[in-house]
Amino acid sequence: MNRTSRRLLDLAPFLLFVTVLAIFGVQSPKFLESGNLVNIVVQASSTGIVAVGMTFVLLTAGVDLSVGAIMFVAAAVAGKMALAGWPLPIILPVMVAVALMFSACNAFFVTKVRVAAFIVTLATLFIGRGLGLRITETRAMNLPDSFLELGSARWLGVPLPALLFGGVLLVAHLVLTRTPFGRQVFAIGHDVEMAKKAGIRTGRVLAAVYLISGLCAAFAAMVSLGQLGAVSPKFGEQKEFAAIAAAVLGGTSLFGGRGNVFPGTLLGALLIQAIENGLVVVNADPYLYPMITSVVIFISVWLESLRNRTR
Amino acid sequence: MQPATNNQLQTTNNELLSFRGIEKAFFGVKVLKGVSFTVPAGGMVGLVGENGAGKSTLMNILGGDLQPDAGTITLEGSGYAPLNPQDATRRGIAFIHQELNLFPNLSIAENIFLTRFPRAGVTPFIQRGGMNRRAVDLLREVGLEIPPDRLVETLSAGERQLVEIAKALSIDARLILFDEPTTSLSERETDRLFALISRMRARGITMIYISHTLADVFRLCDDIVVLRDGEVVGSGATKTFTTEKLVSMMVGRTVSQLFPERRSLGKRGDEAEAGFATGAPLLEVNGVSQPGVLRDISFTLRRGEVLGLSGLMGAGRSELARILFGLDPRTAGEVRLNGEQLPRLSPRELIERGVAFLTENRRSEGLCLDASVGDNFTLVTLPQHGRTPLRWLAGASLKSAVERIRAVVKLDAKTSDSQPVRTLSGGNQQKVVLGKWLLRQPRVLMLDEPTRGIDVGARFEIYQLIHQLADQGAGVLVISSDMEELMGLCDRILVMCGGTLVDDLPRAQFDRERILRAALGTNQEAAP
Amino acid sequence: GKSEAPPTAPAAPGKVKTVGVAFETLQTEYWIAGFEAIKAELKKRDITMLEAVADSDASRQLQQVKNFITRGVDGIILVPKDAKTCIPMIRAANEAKIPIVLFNRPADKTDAQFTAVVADNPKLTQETVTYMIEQARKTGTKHKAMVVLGDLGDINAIGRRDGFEAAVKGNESFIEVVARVPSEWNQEKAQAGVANALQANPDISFIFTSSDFLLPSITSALKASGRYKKVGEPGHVILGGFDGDATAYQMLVDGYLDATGVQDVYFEAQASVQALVDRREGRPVAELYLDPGFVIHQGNLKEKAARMWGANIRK
Amino acid sequence: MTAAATTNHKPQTKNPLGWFLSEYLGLGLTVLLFLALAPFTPGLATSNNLLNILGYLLPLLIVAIGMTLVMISGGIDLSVTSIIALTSVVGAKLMTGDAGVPTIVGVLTMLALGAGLGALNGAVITLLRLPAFIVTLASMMFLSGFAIWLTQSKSIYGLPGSFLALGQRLPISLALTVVLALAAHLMLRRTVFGRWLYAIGQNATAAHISGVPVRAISTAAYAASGFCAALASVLLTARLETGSPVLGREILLDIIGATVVGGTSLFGGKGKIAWTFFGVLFLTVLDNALNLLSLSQFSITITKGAVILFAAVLDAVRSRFVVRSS
Ligand SMILES: Nc1ncnc2c1ncn2[C@@H]1O[C@H](COP(=O)(O)OP(=O)(O)OP(=O)(O)O)[C@@H](O)[C@H]1O
Ligand SMILES: Nc1ncnc2c1ncn2[C@@H]1O[C@H](COP(=O)(O)OP(=O)(O)OP(=O)(O)O)[C@@H](O)[C@H]1O
Ligand SMILES: [Mg+2]
Ligand SMILES: [Mg+2]
Repeated sequence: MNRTSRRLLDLAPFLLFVTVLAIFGVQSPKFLESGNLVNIVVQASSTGIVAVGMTFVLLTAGVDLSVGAIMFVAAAVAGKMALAGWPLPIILPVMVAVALMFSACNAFFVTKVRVAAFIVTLATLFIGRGLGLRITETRAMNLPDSFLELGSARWLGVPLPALLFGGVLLVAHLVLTRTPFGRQVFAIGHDVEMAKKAGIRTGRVLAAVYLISGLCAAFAAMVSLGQLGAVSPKFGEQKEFAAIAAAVLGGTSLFGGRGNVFPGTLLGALLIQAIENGLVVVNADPYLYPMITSVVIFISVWLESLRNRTR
Repeated sequence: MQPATNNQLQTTNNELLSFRGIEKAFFGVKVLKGVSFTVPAGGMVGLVGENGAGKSTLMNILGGDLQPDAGTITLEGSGYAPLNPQDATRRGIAFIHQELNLFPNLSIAENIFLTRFPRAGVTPFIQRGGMNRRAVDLLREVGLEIPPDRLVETLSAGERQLVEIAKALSIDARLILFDEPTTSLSERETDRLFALISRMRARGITMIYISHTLADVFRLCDDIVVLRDGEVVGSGATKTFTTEKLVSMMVGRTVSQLFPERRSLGKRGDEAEAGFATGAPLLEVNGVSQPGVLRDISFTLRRGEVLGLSGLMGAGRSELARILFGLDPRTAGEVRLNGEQLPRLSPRELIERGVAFLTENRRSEGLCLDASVGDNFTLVTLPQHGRTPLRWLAGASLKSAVERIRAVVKLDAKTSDSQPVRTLSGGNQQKVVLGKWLLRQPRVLMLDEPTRGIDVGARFEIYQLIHQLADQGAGVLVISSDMEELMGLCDRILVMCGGTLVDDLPRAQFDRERILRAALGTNQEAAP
Repeated sequence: GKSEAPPTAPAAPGKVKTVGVAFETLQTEYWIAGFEAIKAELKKRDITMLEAVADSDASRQLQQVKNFITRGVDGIILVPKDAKTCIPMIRAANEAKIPIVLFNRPADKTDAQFTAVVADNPKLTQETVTYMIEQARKTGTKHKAMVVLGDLGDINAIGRRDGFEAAVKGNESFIEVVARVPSEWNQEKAQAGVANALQANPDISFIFTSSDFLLPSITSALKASGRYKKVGEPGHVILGGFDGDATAYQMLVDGYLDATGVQDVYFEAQASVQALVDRREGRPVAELYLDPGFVIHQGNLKEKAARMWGANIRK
Repeated sequence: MTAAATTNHKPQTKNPLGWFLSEYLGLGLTVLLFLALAPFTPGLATSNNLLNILGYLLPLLIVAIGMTLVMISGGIDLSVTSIIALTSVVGAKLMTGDAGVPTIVGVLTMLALGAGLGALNGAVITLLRLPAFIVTLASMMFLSGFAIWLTQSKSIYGLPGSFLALGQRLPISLALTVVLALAAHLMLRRTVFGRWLYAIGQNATAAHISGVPVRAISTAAYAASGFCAALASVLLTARLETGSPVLGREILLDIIGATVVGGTSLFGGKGKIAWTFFGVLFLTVLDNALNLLSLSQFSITITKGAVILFAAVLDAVRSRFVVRSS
């Protein structure tokens, strides 16, 4: 393999992303307008933020199926409070608290009782969904405009959701690559028993990882609320799936110990959103959406694996 | 320093550590049965015993990985009952595990400082530069000139062992536990390690040293403790032991020699009887190359030959064997088996043609750790027990194969066939991998560090087995870092250096000095 | 199959004491409203109600219907997942001689016996969209239109899509459909899709959503692009929906929504229970009760609001 | 011979806690759940209800068996529900309308299609060395979209009676399931293929070096999973008398959940058909009982979560007990 193709492969995920943009751009010049590109980022924010938290969990060879349910409960509580007239500065911290309570429960059962993460979070998924339905009384809630304003607010011209996404991404990237905790997450993902032998306090690290995932779910719920201005009984449904997909698409291994949030998870989340966006912009046949999306996903992982293999 | 409370075993009165009646059982099987001995401050104690005698278990208790069922440990006069490895580190105990405890997905420096990362000031961030600089110093001390930000997964087994040692050095330890630290080190690295050990002794660091290389134990240790079947069967100053005495204490019988007699190839008179043309080429390697790893390797392995492959760490011996077995790619060269050119190298096809390869990484490449002893033994030969068309397994023949092979490799009698291999002692795990390949009755056997962690008693039998295979017409390629082993076992030794073959010596010309010189390469003055 | 009827199933006509109500999902307000209406209707008549929700899983729903039969209910009200998978359920009820009513969704032609109380999705949608088109015609300009589709695997969503297409057909000269956004019945997807379509076609001035529960997604996208205007204001986007939920009612009252197709849940609930009682008591029962439904719009809001379920649930 | 195998590593089950400590805890919990709820739950313990549970359970179990094989090999198959949907509509299209092929041809086509799609998944995963999760996720999206596009959202009715019998005559579906489960069980326990599958899941590198045809065997596991999905599709399609492009769409998490709750590891190398059976049985009985109790939906959901958690905690306690009591 010569140098140039080597370098091309190195850039593969990025190039694919650009290719997708270019193809849609040719189909409809509106696709490449800055407004639309910003749209893509904003729309990817909610899933992207959950996916960042999920990446932490996946890196430890765990999984968190409860993120969507946590989002739902947090949003349901927020909705109730908003309708009762509470101000945002109180509601937002409460959402975080609710999410952390749930993820603390996940953390407890995973680290102390040592139940498999899949089962624990599956159970909290059910519990959370049920609780959310109970809180909302299975009704849709339309929230006051303060949420929508938050969702479309801009700071220095950058929409708040994108800003939050960027912030979460930056912090997560620094934590994973630059702090002791981050490196220990990778060690645990390779082998918990070994990590214990090496003197890592595995319980604490694991617990922290689930709390981070819950925290991200709370942020994602805020972003979604800001976008929708409403809570329906389907709020956050299947989010866990979208988040795992974005993380894995970004090269994070389900078996732990391998992956990154930047650029991996970011590109994973953006790619899926860019396709969905582009399909709407070019007014594609609705029946083709899943097929086109899946083919692009497939090409993306394939390129990624080619790149890794020639390493 | 605490006043000595007790000096039952040792004559010195400044003991650092003492074990009293330590007991440990796994699944109802007693592994340690009341172990008591004392380690003097600043001393070096050799701990020897057969595979499965309980050496690692005892060290795991000391290192906080396991808790004893009964008994106490005293460290510097006060009670010491570590609940986890952190407790041990806090008390200044460093532990170099037999099974290397490194994370391949992290860099060398990160592995070294995993629980004590240097921070950049008050920030939560790792101070990368400082960490890497310290790592370079530590690596230099163990003799490893590798950038500290390289991922551990790119290191060979020997290099990893040195990283593990550097890691132990990084904590200012008062007591260092070495559990078979030299199994993947070649002569030069071993010498470096020993030099390091004596420097540390000079600084007053106490050490416990576990090894199956008795010569090293004699050379390094002041005192020796012999464990057999979980009990201390002998202890005392090193000078009170001889090799014979030590071995017979360990294995409970006398073993007169370390290597079996080898009738050299040329001298054999019963070729016709053996049913094969002695010396006919079996495996011919011609011009095998892979950039950066191997350059133009050519040699021939003949029937009935035991061929040794010597060289320093990183010389490319393991790479060569891996390429021959189809595990790594090659850019050039051809390989012939029995005169027939092999178009494609793949483990499956090679195994079908009677080739076997024992890799140097038993845990990651040799064993299914959570599978049972029986399943691991029979993994390679499984198809032979599967009756067509459904490949229905014959339980009885499987069982008898396992019975047979566990006797052949002398597997620890305490272990059962349904036990997961993860719970076996290191040496016994190695016996399982070896047995797995021996069951196949291969015609070409490639062994990378075959006796890693195997005790002297069993070693002898394994050498005998290798000779027996060769006598039946097989060709054996042995890679070993233990030059004694190569010289005792082989008919011919090839020496590698920097990815090329640099020397080829028949048995008659075996010479330590010459091999070592060849392995170091011609630009000898550059070497330290 | 087995011919033995469950022991508790009475062979002769009698009174209705217990009714099993099996819903496919309770995740939109429309279904909750229907559910509550049935509950109220049964309570009024002193009938015990057993409930089951299938979470969109047809196989689970079959199991739930069989559960009801096991429990010996006197009648079953079923919201089937789709027109076909419910047929074995109807058969099972027939075999046990328990009357069954399909609520809001019809079954395909079959030899099995049931009563259906349904609104005509395509027809009501077509009427709603036709009203919207009339409004568009009044403006005298050409309109670019967007339709928000439901789940392509959901029969109701397809019915509404077909109704929309049928209404647009023939009016292509001034209604051009430039965006068909699949929402998979997901608010977030709908919001993103609508925002994207508005980005690509800022001149869209006609939006129909296959269900009112997606209205918040549309309004938030409209608000973000500053196009959320009342009827009559310049730049108003003609907006229509289907179901008649509380959000739609509020938007009608506030003057943002042009029209929505309302299914008359009270009628449907009452007719369903009545059908069960009649059949049990030996009176003749029709095979099909059509909920006429109605289009509620700015012109008839006052007169029709009382029968709009969405106007009544926020109390 | 040495004194081999004189000690038994497995925990003795003679002590009074033996039952609690055995791997049959899952089955025990199900029975316990059933007995505990029976007095309060009208109709739970009737033969009709049991038959009803069975009818619902069989297709789930069939898919879960395929999933177990894939998970033992260290993979995962998210595409099963889409394979169910696609084979359902393809089979229904073939057997109805003008084409109207005989039932046997239709069923065999469905099974072949399922196995083929599974094999394709497996081939892509092993040959291109891609993560199973993302490959099967992509094929889930693609196949489901394809099935819906193929039918333009319309389900297909009017299947021949001989086909419907497959799903509606309980003895037939029961026999099919039992045969499949036994075959899978024996295959795992008693054949070279089964041993290889475990070995691949435990350590694919070691297996490859030991001459196990890793690619072929993993691919076969995915093919088996596709086949099982297709067989489940036959039962479901016949049971519901409909070829539906969204058939089974909601059951993916139930399938994986039941398999994992049963004790099969997501990381490979560990799992048994019997465990999967317990897992499916547990979740199905729980679901059925909660339904019969006629609780409100949120109570059902919450209770379901709580019971799963409780069972998992018991299991965790059990495995620690096993270690300690030895
Ligand atoms: N976790 C465990 N579970 C069950 N048995 C164990 C476990 N760990 C060790 N054993 C058993 O304890 C015995 C002693 O093992 P240990 O590792 O201490 O031996 P060793 O003296 O270090 O041998 P070697 O020289 O081969 O390393 C062996 O029989 C081994 O099978
Ligand atoms: N995956 C890899 N990526 C980069 N370098 C590697 C990789 N694997 C091995 N190496 C390097 O290749 C060189 C040759 O390694 P090899 O294992 O063949 O040496 P060896 O002669 O067998 O030595 P040893 O006795 O340590 O096993 C080493 O320097 C090693 O660091
Ligand atoms: Mg040991
Ligand atoms: Mg080597």
